[in-house]
Amino acid sequence: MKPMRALLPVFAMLLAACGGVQSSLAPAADQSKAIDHVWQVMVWACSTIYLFTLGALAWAIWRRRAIATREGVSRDPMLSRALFAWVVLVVGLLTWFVAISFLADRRLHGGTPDLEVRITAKQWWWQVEYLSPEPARQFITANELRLPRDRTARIELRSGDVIHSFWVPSLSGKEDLIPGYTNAVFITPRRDGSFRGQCAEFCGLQHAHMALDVQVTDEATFRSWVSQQLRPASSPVTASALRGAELFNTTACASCHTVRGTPAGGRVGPDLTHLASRRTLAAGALPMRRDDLSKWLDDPQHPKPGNLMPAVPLSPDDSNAIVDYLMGLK
Amino acid sequence: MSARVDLLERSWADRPGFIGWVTTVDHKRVARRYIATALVFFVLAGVLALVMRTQLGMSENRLIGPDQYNQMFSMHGSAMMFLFAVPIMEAVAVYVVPLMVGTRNISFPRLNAFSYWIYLFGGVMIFIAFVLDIGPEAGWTGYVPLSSSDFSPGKRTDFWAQMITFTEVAALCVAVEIVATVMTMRAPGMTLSRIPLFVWSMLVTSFMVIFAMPAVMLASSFLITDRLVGTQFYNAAEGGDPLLWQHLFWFFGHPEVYIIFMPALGMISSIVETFSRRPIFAYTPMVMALVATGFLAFGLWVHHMFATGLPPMGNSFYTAASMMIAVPSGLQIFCWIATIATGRPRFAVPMLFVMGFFALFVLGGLTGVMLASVPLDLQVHDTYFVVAHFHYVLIGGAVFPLMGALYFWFPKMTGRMLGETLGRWQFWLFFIGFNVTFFPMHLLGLMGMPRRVYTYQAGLGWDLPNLVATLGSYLMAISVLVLVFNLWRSVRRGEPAPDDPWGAPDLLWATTSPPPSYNFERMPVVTGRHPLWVNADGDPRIDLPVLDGVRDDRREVLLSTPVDAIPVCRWALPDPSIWPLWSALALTVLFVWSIFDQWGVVWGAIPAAITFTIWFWPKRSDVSLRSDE
Amino acid sequence: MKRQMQSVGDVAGLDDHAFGSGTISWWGVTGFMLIEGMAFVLAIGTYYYLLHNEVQWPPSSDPPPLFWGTVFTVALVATEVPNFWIARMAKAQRLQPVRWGLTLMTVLGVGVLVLRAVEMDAMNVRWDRTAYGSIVWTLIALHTFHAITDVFDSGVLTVLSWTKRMSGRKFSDVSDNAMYWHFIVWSWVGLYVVIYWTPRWL
Amino acid sequence: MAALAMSACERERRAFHSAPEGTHPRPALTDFQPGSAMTQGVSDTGLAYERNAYHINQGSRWYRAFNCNGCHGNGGGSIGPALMDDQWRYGGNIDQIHASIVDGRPNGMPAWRGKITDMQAWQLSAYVRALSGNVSKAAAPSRRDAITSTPPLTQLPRQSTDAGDASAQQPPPQ
Repeated sequence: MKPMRALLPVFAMLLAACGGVQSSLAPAADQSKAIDHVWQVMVWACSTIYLFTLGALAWAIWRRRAIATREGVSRDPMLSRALFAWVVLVVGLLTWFVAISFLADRRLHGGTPDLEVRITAKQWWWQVEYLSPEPARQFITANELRLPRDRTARIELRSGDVIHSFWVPSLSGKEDLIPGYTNAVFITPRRDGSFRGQCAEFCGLQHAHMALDVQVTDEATFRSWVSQQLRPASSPVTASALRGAELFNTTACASCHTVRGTPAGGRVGPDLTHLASRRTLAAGALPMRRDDLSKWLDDPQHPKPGNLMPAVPLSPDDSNAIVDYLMGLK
Repeated sequence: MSARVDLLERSWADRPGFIGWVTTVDHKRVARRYIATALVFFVLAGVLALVMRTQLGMSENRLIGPDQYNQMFSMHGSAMMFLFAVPIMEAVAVYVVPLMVGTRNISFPRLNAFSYWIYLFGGVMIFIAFVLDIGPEAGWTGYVPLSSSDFSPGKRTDFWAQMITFTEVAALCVAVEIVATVMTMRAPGMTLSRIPLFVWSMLVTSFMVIFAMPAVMLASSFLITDRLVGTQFYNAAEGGDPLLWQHLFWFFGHPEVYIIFMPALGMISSIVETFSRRPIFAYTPMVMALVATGFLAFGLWVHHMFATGLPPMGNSFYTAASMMIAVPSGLQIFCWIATIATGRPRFAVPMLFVMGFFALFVLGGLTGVMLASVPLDLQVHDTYFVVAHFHYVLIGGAVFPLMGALYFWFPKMTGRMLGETLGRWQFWLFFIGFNVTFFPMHLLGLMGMPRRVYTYQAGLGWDLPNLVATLGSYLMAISVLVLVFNLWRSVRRGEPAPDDPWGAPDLLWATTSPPPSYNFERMPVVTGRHPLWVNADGDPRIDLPVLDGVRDDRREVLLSTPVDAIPVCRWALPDPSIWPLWSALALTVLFVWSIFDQWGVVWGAIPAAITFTIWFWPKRSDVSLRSDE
Repeated sequence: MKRQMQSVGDVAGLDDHAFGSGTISWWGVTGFMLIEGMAFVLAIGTYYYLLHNEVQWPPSSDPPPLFWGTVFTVALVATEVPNFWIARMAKAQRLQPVRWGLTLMTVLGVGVLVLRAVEMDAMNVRWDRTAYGSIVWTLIALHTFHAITDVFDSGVLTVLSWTKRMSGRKFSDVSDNAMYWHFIVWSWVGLYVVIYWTPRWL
Repeated sequence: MAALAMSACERERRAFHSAPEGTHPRPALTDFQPGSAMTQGVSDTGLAYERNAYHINQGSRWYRAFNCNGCHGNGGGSIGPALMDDQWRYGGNIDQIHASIVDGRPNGMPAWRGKITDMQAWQLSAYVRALSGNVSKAAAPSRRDAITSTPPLTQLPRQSTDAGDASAQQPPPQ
């Protein structure tokens, strides 16, 4: 039983791999399923090749030969034929691998999208724009992506500064966002649930905290979310929230952030119109909770050192007022 | 007899003491310090890796901040690739190739000394910059625009780009030397089909260096001028293109990893041949495999850029090319195993490391085949799966054979045997530590952990594999300490080594351990592929055929034609000189000055021109270069 | 057991210098020509890579002025005549022709570099305005750097030929230097076509 | 050598936390002034920001984020005065520039106090110093990854920064 207990952590790791919210082994869309199929074929074929090679090595080591053959005997007909067979086998396997990758790759780029989303990656957060034929139904949000199940979404990828990489392992492969280029990724989700994506190309100080909260819902929930996002910011009700709104619009906050329906129109930072309806804060660095938001306002450099949001000097009750106002922006 | 030896001793001797140390052009002394310096950089970069692994041991760890972590992983990658891997492989070749081809020194002795100095100054410069908080911060790949002046201000990336200039000048010099040595200085009779496999692997490696390094030379020069005088190469808004950097960098980058891996193939062939006590099976296919790998390495660099949105059809071509390069490697693995199967293998420490190579490199090679497939690469590119892959093929594929070669050639280099039991301890610690560190990273990559993150959040299932990897990295550190202790103890009190402790076939083992400064008293002649095992008609070798007539009163070698190794002429090699060191210093001043001011290139060129001229200027004290009176 | 050595031949008769691919210095010069040639090929590759990024080439300026570029190219190709001659003289190891040849080559080299300075002055783009300007200036600067090093090398050889005793090895060095000058000339002809004629033809 | 090394560390340090909101410097704009409260020369904070490459580069980011180029152009000036020449109505050293940004100036320069944080104001001042070539060449970023708007900052000539209304002596640009 003893070795089994030693292997327990290994099994724990293996199990965790399949169920993770950001795992490419738990595909939830056509694209990631196609890739997962290639992965299964590759992992089993390569494992057999690996065991076969090590087996040959073990046999070679174990097999004792009496006399060593010296110069002039390096040509051994039987071995030469085995060598030729081995090369043919390897070439055959590789051709098979190339074929299945080519087919899977074609499926990744196929599909007719009926939802357009433009994601612009910036240094260390995601600006998400839902596009639509009539401009009135377009809106901007940040760090979250809602997709309807069973509909193909085309995600247009642009970069505002350096090279980032859009990657939601459970839904599809990654695609870089490169300044001067417009790339695209097709996603056709097949299973509801919330998934996590993360920037996969080193992009500077806070590359580690640049996550994206992705939620796949059914059609109705998605449409109600869109209509809620289209509405301008809900006006504050409590006195403290009112004071918070007034403070927000007069101090440094409005210089960087936009809240639709209020005078705040800064375009440097993320759009906060429906901040409270999101599930994470600061591109996945903190959960969207009141005390996390107030800690974030007091010193944004503590959880995400190096990010571009400065610590705006506020008295405690001013800070509370602004937090009340922001928590009201559902 | 002894009169000739005294004469040779005098004409090939270095000056005594420190002056002798800095002016020597003996390929053995320069190679030994080259290897020692590369090992020091290996240990330093390894310490950086330990700190990184400790930071990643737990989620949301605050051991070091993002800025330090970025500098550390950039420094770890750059030091390992540019300051350890390529230089140490070339240094081993600088030591071994002249002895294996049966000549007295490397082709350009002073250029060889210059190459070491410029490499040393480059390495020291970047580590000083790192200590002064000016270390590289955009990874060892330095992708633009993150590494352009807009997103990495200050002089950090400039020092990194200039460090590349230093190391590529050093690597190119050694590559040209090795090509010249193998092409013109082979012992008479060593035709193309009698060249040892290690020499073949170094020849192909040198040609790869010659054709690959200019790509990174251009890419880093474009980056330096972008950051200093505002050229627009990588500025997408002014006609430039960020992908230009990736194309140029990876056109160099992939051949670079084969430049690191191919010498290891040669080392394995030597070790397997010696310890199986039989010639390598299928010599010609093995040479063809080396040459094929050399060519194919230049045709598959786009597999590093599958996720950048290049046209799918092009990507599929590179999938096929990337998978094709697995065929020569597969062939070589087969031939080694066939050699072991049909020989009488003896498992001394070098052979243990080759067994370690088989276990790890085959796994790394197969994950490489997986990465070559475009759809799969889109899932695992820039994740810890790739980190696991390239450590398996770089540490498993190059460092393991290198350590085996260290145990194999250490007696010849120092005249002392390395401790056998310590060697076994070091092997098993390294093998187990390596697997415990890097195998869980395959899982981390599949579970979505991206590369180059200074921390990660709890609850994603990454905590346990990261902790296991961190513990494994400490095990590897202990094993490196055991190696350092073994080296230190053996140099001082190791058991003295006979001329040929392993019974190997190469000319290298026909000299004493360590060889005299002139290597061979009289120029050897080669009649077969295994000079020390059998003579031309197959019965065991008793005596060594040699040639007279090469002058002993000055540094002279025998040149032969490139293909059939027919003697062409005697050739005098230059004497020891201080000027390679001064030239390297002048060039260092030029390079560092040009980091801060572009006019440094112009004004710095004057002292450099002077020192180079004096280096080539024939001086009265030069005995060798005076022609036959 | 100490290996006995059994002499099978004597090479004292061979002389101590040679010409062509049997010598170390030839392989050295060839090695560095391969490196610089590869750098030129990749730089030209970059030129065409940047070209396909633009709608109109050259962007925001007209093609480089032909006059001085052509004058420079013609002059450079003209220097090939004395260059071939001195290579033959060096092989024949004739001291006086080699001395005067080297002096002539150095003077011509300096003259060509002066023409290059004028050509650079006449160039109609700056290196820091667009990527086109950057790559054009890089191609010219790369070639100029190699030309300067070779003219400097010819100068050193000239001084050596007049002051020191010219051994066989020195003649071999002169012929290698001449080979390198061939590389300088014909690599520029390629670059000339790329820089001056691509904008006019594409 | 140690001093060189120290200045190198100084130039490269990534400082994210700003100094606490001290009282703002009241730099002297001309040598004729009431009372003696005006500070002369450059404060330590100013020197720290002016020598740090990270701060200068952040300044170039805020310069466009807060639409300074709306009035000052890319440094050549349009509605607002040019920042790359040697004409400084309210002084060209970093403290004077910082005071101009935070307190505003007549004829249209808004007071940014409270609208941007003090650290951002210092970073903007450091960038303006870089536009007039008055920062060390090693610290100035050469070009931005955008349409070229100024010559490379590493190649700009160093302008003199003595204060005083020199614009009165010259006819307004046509």
